[in-house]
Amino acid sequence: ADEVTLQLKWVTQAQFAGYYVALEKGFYEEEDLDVTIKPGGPDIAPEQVIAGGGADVITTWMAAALAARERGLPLVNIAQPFKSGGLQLTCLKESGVESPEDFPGRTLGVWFFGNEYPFYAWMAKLGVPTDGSEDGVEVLKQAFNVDPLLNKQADCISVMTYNEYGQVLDAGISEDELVTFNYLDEGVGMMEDGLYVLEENLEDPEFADKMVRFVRASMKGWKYAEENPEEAAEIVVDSDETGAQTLDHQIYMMGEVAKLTAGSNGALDPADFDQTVATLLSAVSPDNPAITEEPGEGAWTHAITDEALN
Amino acid sequence: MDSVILALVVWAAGTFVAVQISRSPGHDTLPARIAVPVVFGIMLLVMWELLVKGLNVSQVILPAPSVIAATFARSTPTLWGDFLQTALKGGVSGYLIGCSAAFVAALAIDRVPFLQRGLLPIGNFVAALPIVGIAPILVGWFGFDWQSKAAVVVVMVFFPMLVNTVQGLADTTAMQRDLMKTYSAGYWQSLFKLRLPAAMPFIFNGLKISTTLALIGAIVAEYFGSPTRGMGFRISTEVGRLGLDMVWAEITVAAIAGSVFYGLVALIERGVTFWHPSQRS
Amino acid sequence: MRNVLPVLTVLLVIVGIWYAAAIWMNSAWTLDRADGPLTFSEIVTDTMSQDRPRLPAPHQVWAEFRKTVFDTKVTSKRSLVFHGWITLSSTLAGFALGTLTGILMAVGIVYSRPVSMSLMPWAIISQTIPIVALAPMIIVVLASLGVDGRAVPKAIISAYLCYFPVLVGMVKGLKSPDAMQLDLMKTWSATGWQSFWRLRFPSSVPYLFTSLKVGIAAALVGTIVGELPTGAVRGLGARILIGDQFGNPMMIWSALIAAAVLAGVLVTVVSLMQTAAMKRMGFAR
Amino acid sequence: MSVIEAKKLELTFQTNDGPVHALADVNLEIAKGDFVSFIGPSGCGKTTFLRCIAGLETPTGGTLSVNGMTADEARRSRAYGYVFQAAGLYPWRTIAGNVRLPLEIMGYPKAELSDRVARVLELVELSGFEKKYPWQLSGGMQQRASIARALAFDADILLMDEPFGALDEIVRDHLNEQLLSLWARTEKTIAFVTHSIPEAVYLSTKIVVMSPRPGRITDVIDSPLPKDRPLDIRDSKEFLEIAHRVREGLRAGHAYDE
Amino acid sequence: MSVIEAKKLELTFQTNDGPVHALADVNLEIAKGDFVSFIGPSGCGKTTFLRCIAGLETPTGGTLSVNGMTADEARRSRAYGYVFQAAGLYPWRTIAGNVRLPLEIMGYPKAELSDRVARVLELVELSGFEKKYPWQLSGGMQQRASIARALAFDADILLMDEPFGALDEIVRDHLNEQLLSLWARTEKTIAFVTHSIPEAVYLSTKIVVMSPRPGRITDVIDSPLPKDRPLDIRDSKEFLEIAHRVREGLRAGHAYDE
Ligand SMILES: Nc1ncnc2c1ncn2[C@@H]1O[C@H](COP(=O)(O)OP(=O)(O)OP(=O)(O)O)[C@@H](O)[C@H]1O
Ligand SMILES: Nc1ncnc2c1ncn2[C@@H]1O[C@H](COP(=O)(O)OP(=O)(O)OP(=O)(O)O)[C@@H](O)[C@H]1O
Ligand SMILES: Cc1ncc(C[n+]2csc(CCO)c2C)c(N)n1
Ligand SMILES: [Mg+2]
Ligand SMILES: [Mg+2]
Repeated sequence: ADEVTLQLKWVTQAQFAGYYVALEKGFYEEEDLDVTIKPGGPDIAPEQVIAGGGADVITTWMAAALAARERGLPLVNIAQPFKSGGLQLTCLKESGVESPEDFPGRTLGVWFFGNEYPFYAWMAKLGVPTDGSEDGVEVLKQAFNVDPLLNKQADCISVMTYNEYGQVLDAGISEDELVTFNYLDEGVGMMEDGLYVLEENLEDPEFADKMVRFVRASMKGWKYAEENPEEAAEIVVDSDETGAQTLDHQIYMMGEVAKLTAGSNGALDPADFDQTVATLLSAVSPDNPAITEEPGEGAWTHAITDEALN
Repeated sequence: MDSVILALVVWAAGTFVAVQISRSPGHDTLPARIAVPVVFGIMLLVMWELLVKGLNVSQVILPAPSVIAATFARSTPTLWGDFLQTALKGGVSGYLIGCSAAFVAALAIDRVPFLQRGLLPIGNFVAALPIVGIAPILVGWFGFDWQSKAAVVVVMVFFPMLVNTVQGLADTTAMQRDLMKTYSAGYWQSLFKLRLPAAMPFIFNGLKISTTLALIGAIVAEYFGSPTRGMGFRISTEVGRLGLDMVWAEITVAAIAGSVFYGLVALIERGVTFWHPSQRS
Repeated sequence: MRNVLPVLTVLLVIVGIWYAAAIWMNSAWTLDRADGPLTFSEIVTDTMSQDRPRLPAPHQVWAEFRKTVFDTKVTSKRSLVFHGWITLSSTLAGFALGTLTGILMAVGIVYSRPVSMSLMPWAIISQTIPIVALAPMIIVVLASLGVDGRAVPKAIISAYLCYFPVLVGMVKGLKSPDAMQLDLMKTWSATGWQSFWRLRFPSSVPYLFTSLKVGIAAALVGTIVGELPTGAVRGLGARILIGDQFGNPMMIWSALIAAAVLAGVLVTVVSLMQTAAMKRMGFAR
Repeated sequence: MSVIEAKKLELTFQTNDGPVHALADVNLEIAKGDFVSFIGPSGCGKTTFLRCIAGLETPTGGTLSVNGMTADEARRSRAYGYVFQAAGLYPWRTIAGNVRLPLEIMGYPKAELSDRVARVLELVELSGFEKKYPWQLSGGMQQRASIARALAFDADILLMDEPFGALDEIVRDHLNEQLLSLWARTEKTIAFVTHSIPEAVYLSTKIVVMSPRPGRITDVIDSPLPKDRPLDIRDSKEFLEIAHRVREGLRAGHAYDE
Repeated sequence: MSVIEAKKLELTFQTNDGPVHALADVNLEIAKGDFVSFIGPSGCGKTTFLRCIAGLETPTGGTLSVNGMTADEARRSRAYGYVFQAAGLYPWRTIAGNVRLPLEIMGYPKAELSDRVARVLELVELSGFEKKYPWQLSGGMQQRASIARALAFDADILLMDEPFGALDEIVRDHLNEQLLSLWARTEKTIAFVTHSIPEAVYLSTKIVVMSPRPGRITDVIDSPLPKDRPLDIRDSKEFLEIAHRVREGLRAGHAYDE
């Protein structure tokens, strides 16, 4: 069997259910692949891992991948299982935020580590300064949990529909106590989890062939997970070596993730790519530029999906 | 390959120079004591530069020193701001609070042997608590700004400082204590005239250990939430953006700040404990 | 043994303060969520049993600790013993590596002036570099060198924190023989090897053990730190991270308690070894 | 008037090897103004007895009164100056600082301090070394500084444990003379431990010979020598006679002469 | 045949206060089998001179030859036994272990070790204490153990720096006798530092009187006493004459007698 190593962007959870399902269900094996899934974590930049040769293929957000590309690491999108994005900014109603116009003077929690580009693009689009000045917003580097909102240390925090948003609800705050902004709805949505490889590797036909089989099996996994969310969640919980994940939460997550993967057969829609690029370029934020110029043709390819999905 | 050979040559040359200086008659002078590590450091940097360039190591894995230096020069305002936020506001304030609290606690404990026997063993456990576990909790309690970083630093430096101070206060010889007894000296008299001076080498040991802990603590705490400035914030953010040159520029700041901080305390130590055999070479 | 009573007393006081702090810190949430005014006892009851307390009460942590330590099979990944073992094995590997490095460097520093002059300042500088910044790079570099898996990088990170106290202690220890003891060796025209094994090493033993105690605690901290960027997969560090990400404070606290217990056990083991060695060497009085 | 009075004094150290009888059935009376030397083989309890007098050690039997009080009360009333067997200077204080230390603790008026320090340093011939630190002095000079420290304040009772052990004969003779004249001048009561027979005989009004296992007093010799003692008194017949008696007493405490 | 020969020997320590002339223009010849005592006020360079002979200190001027070699070569050929001013036993070794240490280092055959150790411990009357650790012994016993350690191996030259300083007169006398008989038996060359005039005179064939600032030799006295010396030789006229001469020489090195 051919060996493939996949580096995830974050810890083992239903966000990556498709891959775990494909592994557990033997879809990879059917394609004669021996796949190793490396969970991520704080401090793990998948882009850096693939550059160091620690992985053959990674999942990451498109903005981060394009940023890496502009910094000289030629990443290529070979598949896009997530059709839409789950990134949101959620605010406590009692803080008085009702629309983006209310942001100035507020404290907003933001994820960094390559996840901050959508936020800065949005603020640039709104024309709200982020340097903590009078009419701007106060930005907090938010860690991994939703405590800042519960503790009222921030007026709004970043959440994923499939994870932190559920945690906020679980903590006992009802939906009508919240005001939530979806980045897609605000017109600054960007492509989230896609599969990326190094450009030079793709030139090797053998590697390309491996990727074809990998994407085919992965998408099979994703579709299986969408149809069997409870089983998928169970597989994820079983695959989690920390033993800390709860089935309930993973089932919730799987349900929400399924909404994001639903529209994708795995092939990147060039329009989505262009839209992400356009958003990034339309709102180049001076201190946080993801990209400053068109990434060019090489940033994505249908070569793999075309073959995998025919 | 050439650059690997060149690196080896640099290594040989650097070693030779360092050995020559340290064997020279003036090896005990201050310039020599500075020159040797500097030569050693420069040698490492040159080898690093050569190897990274020669072996085509990706800049997103390990940038060359020249690139780091350029970034450092270009970003001094940012670096300075981060330094103020983390090292001065978080680190130094936490250091001062933590060390003085530990000092006062040591004096209190010292009067009550029961407390000493109960608290010190527990101190060993607490000292082994990983900051990565404590930091998120303290950020939750004290907020995102430097106060929570200072709190992490306080927790980190408290026990090393406490243990050293308590140990130091006990480090008098029987004869020195007997002398105080024959004078029928009171508690405070023997504290100020005997036990505190005798404890100084230990206290400074604690203070020195705490300098590096303070800086590291303040930086790590920023991983668990921070404003958009600070050395830890910059490092964690830039790793995610593959800005490894900036990461190393911050590491350089940390190394310089840490060494200066340590050196400063060591300098004060030299002045205060000039009488101790370890300070008389 | 005579320490038992004081230690228990101090523990009791800590638990008392802990309870008080839990009430104080968790009451904000209680009051925030309340529909009407609450009596004090209602507040106390609520603060003792929140799902996401700011500070979990000791019995909540204990319940989680008991569940994951005693009521779960140790081979299960839900067992804290299992994760403690993962952390322990990396700690021991890192400790061995760090101790060895520390001792070798100390020998170099004591025996060679060039080594001492060039290495010592850099050893200090190495400790001013935040390990969390280096950790991801260590992993990536190791991976690109073909070293895969989590054990080696974790051990290296752990050794990075552990070697320094050992180095400092051993330098002190190897330099502890006084001038007369060294001169005596000289009058016998002992070789470097002989005076190392018969003088410098034995006199460094008390220092060695003292620094080993610090070193093993540092190695444990290093391992847990190393468990975050190595993919937070197993071990106490991973539990802390996941507990944090999924808002489960009891999980964080019980992992912290487990780390403290582990540290206590390790330090005690080194202490026992120290007592035995000192007795054998006649240092005991 | 008796300043120090020990009756059936006993001190047993409990060690892991079993009890060590450091002092057993020690009876001694020291009058005001006496100069008492203690002599005896190593380990016979000389230091222990001095420490009992100073209230640094608690006897396990018998009674000990100092100035009519218990030893501990006497210690609290600052009745003693103690010179330890080793110099024991505080390394972080200069020589002058070390000598000043007891004065500071006992609250002597500020104005007096430097005068007193200068005077006693003069006495032990250390003028000019005020600003040096202990480790900058030879062993003998350190010992002299520690003597100066005990003389700086006005204690009625001076306890000296082999103060001149580390000094050569000439310096020793000189300091012996100085000590005698100080004693004559101030009427202090002095208890003095030494290993040197001539020194004991030369200095004392009373010589206490001790013997070990258990530590006890085997002989108390009242010296017939006059108070005024030039150095060459050491060649006198009386002197040699006393010395001989001391030597015999000492020898009895050793194994190999029987 | 001269074993040790110093010509215009000079040693200056460089300190931050400026140079200290520990030895200046020292000329001395020691023949094989000599027993040479060094006496002089504290700080006159006795220890320093012994250390030069042992190759532990490098003279800054003049020449020094030992057995026809440099001091350092002699040290390498293991010509010396050195007894330091303080006992300096290794605390992690028993008394027997301490005495055995130099034998191990010099590679004496295993079979011989325990015999030799037993013999020298017997000599200094420490039989029965083989298994004790240094801190379980009194100061005097430790000093004797350190003497035994220097005697355990066959060094031609024995350098002893105030070996009996911490002992009382009786033990001292006894060890003096023992040392003399050992010396007579083995024909070792012995260099011996002491503060005691009678000891120097009693033991030596040659007495070297030194004086400080700069450290130099002021007198070298060849003793007319016979090799066989009972303890009461100390009352003989010759003895007292030499003692007087030494005392005068010593006094000249001190300030307060002029
Ligand atoms: N703290 C102690 N614990 C146990 N034994 C002790 C202690 N102090 C002294 N001894 C023992 O008591 C005895 C008397 O000791 P002391 O120090 O009084 O002797 P000394 O006459 O002063 O001897 P030296 O001339 O060597 O100073 C010795 O046998 C000694 O071992
Ligand atoms: N390492 C050193 N550095 C500087 N000065 C030194 C050193 N060792 C000795 N001296 C000085 O050299 C002089 C001679 O010292 P030495 O130890 O030889 O005296 P000594 O005759 O043995 O005295 P004592 O009778 O006190 O042992 C002294 O003035 C001393 O201060
Ligand atoms: C250091 C770091 N901080 C935050 C995120 C945010 N983030 C992006 S995707 C995702 C999964 C949602 O459950 C999360 C938490 C991250 N990846 N790394
Ligand atoms: Mg004594
Ligand atoms: Mg000397």
